[in-house]
Amino acid sequence: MILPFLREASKNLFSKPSTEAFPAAPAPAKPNYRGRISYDPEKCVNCGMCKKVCSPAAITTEIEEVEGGQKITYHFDLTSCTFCGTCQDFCDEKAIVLTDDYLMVAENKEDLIVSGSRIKPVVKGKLTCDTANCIYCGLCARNCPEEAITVDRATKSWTVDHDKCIQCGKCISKCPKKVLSFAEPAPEGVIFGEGCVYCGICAKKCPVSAITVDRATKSWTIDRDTCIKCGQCVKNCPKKALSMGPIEE
Amino acid sequence: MLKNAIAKSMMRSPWIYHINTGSCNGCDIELVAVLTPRYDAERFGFKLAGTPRHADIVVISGPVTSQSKDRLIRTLAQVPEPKCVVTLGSCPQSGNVFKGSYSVEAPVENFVHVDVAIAGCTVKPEAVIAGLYKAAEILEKKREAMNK
Amino acid sequence: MNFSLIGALQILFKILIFPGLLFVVVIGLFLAGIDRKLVARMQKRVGPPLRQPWFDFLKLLGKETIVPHAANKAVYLAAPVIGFTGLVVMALFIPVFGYSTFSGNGDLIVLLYLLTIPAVALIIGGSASGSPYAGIGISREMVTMMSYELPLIIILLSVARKVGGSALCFSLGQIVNWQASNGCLAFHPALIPAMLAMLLVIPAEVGTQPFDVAEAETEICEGPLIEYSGAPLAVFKLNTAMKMFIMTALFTNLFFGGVSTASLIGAGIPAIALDAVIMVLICIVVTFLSMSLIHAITARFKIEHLFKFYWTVVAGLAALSLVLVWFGL
Amino acid sequence: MSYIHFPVIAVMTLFMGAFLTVVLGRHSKGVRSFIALAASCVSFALIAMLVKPVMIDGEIISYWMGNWAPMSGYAIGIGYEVDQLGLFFALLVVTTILLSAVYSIRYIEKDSSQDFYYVLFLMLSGSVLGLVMTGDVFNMFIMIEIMTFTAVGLTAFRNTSFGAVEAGFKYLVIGSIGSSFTLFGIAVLYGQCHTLNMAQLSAMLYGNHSPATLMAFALMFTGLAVKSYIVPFHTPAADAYTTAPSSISMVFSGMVNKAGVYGMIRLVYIIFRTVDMPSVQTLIVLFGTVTMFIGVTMALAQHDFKRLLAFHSISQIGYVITAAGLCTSLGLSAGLFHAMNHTLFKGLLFLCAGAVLRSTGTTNLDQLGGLSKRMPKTTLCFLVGAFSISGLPPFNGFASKWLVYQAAYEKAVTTGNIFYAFVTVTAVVVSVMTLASFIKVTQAAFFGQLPARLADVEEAPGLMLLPMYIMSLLCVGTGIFYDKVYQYLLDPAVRAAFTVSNYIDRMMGDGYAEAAGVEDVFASNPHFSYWNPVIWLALFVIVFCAAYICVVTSKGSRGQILSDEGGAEDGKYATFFSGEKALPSHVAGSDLFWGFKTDWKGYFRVMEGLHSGIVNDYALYVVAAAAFVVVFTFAFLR
Repeated sequence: MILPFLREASKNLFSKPSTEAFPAAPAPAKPNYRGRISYDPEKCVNCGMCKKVCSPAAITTEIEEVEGGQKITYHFDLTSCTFCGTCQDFCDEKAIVLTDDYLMVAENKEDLIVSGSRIKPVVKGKLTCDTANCIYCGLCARNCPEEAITVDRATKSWTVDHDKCIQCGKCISKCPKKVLSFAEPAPEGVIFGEGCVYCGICAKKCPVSAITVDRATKSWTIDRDTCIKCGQCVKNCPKKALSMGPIEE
Repeated sequence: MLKNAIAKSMMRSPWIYHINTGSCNGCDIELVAVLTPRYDAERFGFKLAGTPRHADIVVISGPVTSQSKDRLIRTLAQVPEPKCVVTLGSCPQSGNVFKGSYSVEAPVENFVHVDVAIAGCTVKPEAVIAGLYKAAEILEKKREAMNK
Repeated sequence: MNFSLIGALQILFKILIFPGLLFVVVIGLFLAGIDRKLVARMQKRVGPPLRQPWFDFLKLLGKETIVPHAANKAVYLAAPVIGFTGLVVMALFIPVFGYSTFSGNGDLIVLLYLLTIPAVALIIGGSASGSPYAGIGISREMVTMMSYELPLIIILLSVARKVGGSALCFSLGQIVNWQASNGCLAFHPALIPAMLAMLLVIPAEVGTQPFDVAEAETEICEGPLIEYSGAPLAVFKLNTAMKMFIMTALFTNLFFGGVSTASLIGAGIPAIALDAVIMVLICIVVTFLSMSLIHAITARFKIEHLFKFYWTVVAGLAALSLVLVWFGL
Repeated sequence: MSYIHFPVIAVMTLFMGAFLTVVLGRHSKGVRSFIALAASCVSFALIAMLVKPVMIDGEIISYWMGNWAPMSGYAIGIGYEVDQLGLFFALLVVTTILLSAVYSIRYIEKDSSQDFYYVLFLMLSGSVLGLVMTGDVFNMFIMIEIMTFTAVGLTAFRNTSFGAVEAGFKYLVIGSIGSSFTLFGIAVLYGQCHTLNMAQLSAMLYGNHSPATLMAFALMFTGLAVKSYIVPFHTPAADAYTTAPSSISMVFSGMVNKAGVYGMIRLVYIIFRTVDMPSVQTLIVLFGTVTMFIGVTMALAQHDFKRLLAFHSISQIGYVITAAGLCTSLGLSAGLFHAMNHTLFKGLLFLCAGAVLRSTGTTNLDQLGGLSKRMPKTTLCFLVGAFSISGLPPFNGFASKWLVYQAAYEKAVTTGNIFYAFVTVTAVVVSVMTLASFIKVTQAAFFGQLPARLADVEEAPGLMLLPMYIMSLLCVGTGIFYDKVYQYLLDPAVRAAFTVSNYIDRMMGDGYAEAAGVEDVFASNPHFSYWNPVIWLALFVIVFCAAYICVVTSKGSRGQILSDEGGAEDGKYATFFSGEKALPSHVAGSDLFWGFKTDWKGYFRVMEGLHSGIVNDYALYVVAAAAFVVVFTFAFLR
């Protein structure tokens, strides 16, 4: 046929148009759509991984000293975001979620910045290093989201910028010789209390997998060195058997 | 009365001129998708114009490379008032992943006034429709301001 | 001519309201809206509302008019108005079946030449804008014009021969009257090729896809219209819409001229009104067949293919009709 | 003083002017211009005074040189006979002369040897004027000879350019061949009839053709066709019109080739009265149709302003010949009307080309552009001329072309000959192509962008603009009041062509025609009822004013009109170049109509081969066409 679309056109003329009714009717996004970022500051442990993995540097933080701790604000600039979802993937705490809200339209650029802040109480001491056992591998420095640690292998020096340090504990968890610690005050940690049913939720929720639960032998162990004292296990314990407090070595 | 009719029509027939300032083509095809049967922006009178002289809404996509900056400014100057500028996606607003490149002049707001920003990488056609609709409303307001 | 007040008012009414300016503008924009809606529907879209051409027109009126540095201001601004005027005047020459403004008017050759006025206005205006894109555009517009003029004149001559026999008959009024008594020309087999050719000439004359090479917005940025903005552009867009009506009305008169209701209900204002309605209905059908349908199912021609198409296929159809009519079929 | 002396005085004034220029005007520019202007004014006034007695009162002036009246039925002396047809052409001639003389004053002021220019110019004028008013075939030949040789001189007037000399040479060769054919034809005729008087020849030859007179007809027909530059004799015209000064190009297209057309009409309508034969009609219409088609297609391919106009001259003469060859009163009116309009609009266009040449120094369309900003008055005149020749209503070209179509199609339907239907179609298509090539000039020379080289070009001086304005007004005026033109100029001329007996009787004495058995053909009145340009124009003006006020000038609800007076190169008022900085980029003449040229590539290649520029080839075409005419005459004329 010379005019291949003649039939198509005449058929369409008498059939319903395939146009979607949007904006009259809502048009939900497809599953796994990565849209507007939602940030839950309550879940955030301020580890800063999101900031580190963000390729267009869309995530910025703002730290403000307030009474009783630090006010840490995270800004997610949607006008800069590529919606790759890496921050979501890297957020152990699931504080960052890319929702299916795609209607990111604004007259003001400020309307397209998602922010959230929490006040983080100062609970830890300053970061110290047991230089006697340190091998100056530099893993701590490499993992520090704020680049507060400087390690020089040649001169065997280990320094920390306490102003930059956000006390996330990444360095401690990464240290192979376990020589890093928040020196003072007395270390705080998860206390195993009464009523445990060994369900294992705490182990699953633990972002650093410090908790091991064996139901068969009814054993609950925690690797204090790994634990970042984030409190996820305490929050999620169905029996309220866990609590935070000072621990004895 | 004619003035009101004209102001009303401003919103009902916005013609779009699209400038690609070094975009990866993602936002561009989404803008074209808006005109396909599935989204059919012509319902609201949107139409792609071939020249800036016919345009009401200028849609900018891409991170504004150094080469395209002058051309963007020149083209925008040639659009008759009242006009609206809409940015498509993250690139024009910030440079997105190209931010910091020697050849990217990223935030387009540094040299042109942006009326509506549509975020997304890439934008979804629905978002484009919503954004353009908003721009059309701004057009009507601008025209009403001209009436006074 | 009687210069009494009533007579003058009547003439003014004819020029400004029916079948002159207002009628043509309203029906033209209405047909343009129908065309856009139909194309959208054939492409499985919802399409713009029927009032969309009105919105476009009013919006363009409200925009700034920029006269570029390279343009010749006087010609640039006058060109669209000249085209518009030519079309309005032409509308007065096309009868609504039996009813026409200037009785007995409507010489086919005059119409053929009046039809070139809007196109020439577009060309001169584009040329005066000083843009090189417009230069390419006017070149294409002119080639398009050369393309369709050949079939158009053959069509007109075939009709004239059929109606006039061995006497010269270029009067549109006479053609309509002949059809009223002998049946519509569309049902005379010899003229069916001419009718098909005419259906193909209309879109080129109006400049709709796929024959809009002159204004190809994706290649040469709207061609002659490139520098136009605001009110002059609005007038050009209006011209296109009016041309739609004028061409379809010409078609209706040439091939369906005999369906006037004057013989059924007696001449008078009701008959004229009814005729106008019937005419508009036929115009809608013709718009659908010649513009919307072809627009929806084809892609834009290249200019050299367009020329070849018109001078071979369309002119061939028309010439076939002329030969058939000539030898008495 | 009786007006019967006027024709001779008008001719002699011009020849005397030429003589006086040599004697008195060698050293003074003022005297030269004054003589030329005075001579052309006097001849214009004399001819204009003949309008009342000849055109309106219907008188035919006959004048015997030295009072050598016919003796015993044989005309021996040289007779002048001014009938309405002759006067119609004489009016065209004197108008052209007068306007050209005015234009020349400033136009050639920078040229050397202006005295020769005026001598040749006045002799050319006098010869053409004599040609259209003479009643003697041999006198006609003499005038043709003077015309040819002065035209050759004027063609090569600007002999500093190689092209001018070459064009002059071609003109000389082809013109001489044409003159020889004419002379040969006249010789044969004289041998057969023993007279050279047109009226007497007409009476003797009426319905009384022998092989010798047919031979004479064929030769004279060819000779006069060469003078009217129809295809295939058009080749020297293209070169001559291009290289001659524009004031002379105007004279060439305005009256020199009209002289050829006049000769052909006189030949077929009066002297031989062969035009009643369908075969002669076919021959002439065939020549005319081919001429208009080849002329216009060649014009489309040109990129020199004047050369393009030259080919249009050829094409428009095709219209005239076609219409005149139809042998209907409508057809002849159309032909004469178009001849007149052609004189007006083509003269106007040549004058515009001259103004452009004078201001910019070139007529190459690829080097011009944007002149409308610097030369607005010339542009206005050019647009009037361009719209006239393209036949846009309400200019005069439309009225005459409309008559041509009507005449051709009337012929088609009344004779049932489909050939004439295709002639009509060709005529319309040629008209559109004419429009196309003038759009090309408009875009290439007057609109578009102004090259930096032409940034300070000046408008033509007032004395050059004056004739252009007059011609523009005439173009519009004759287009709108064409019924008046018909009534006072065309109708008498057409009647004169059809009533042969009047012509004979006035010259040879009453009753001569009847005795020779000459019958007049009934010439019906052409009817044009549908097209009333006055109403149309009134409408146009009303609606235009209303729309213009609404759209362009009214303030208020509409957006403002902003235009750039300062002339900034960049920014809001710059031309849109897809965002680039506006560059001087002009779509010139040879860039246009690409699709058309591609489709016609083969045709243009053939045409290019045929227009080889070698004068031997051109002479061959003339001889071949003459052979064709002779064979055609003997095969089909009966």
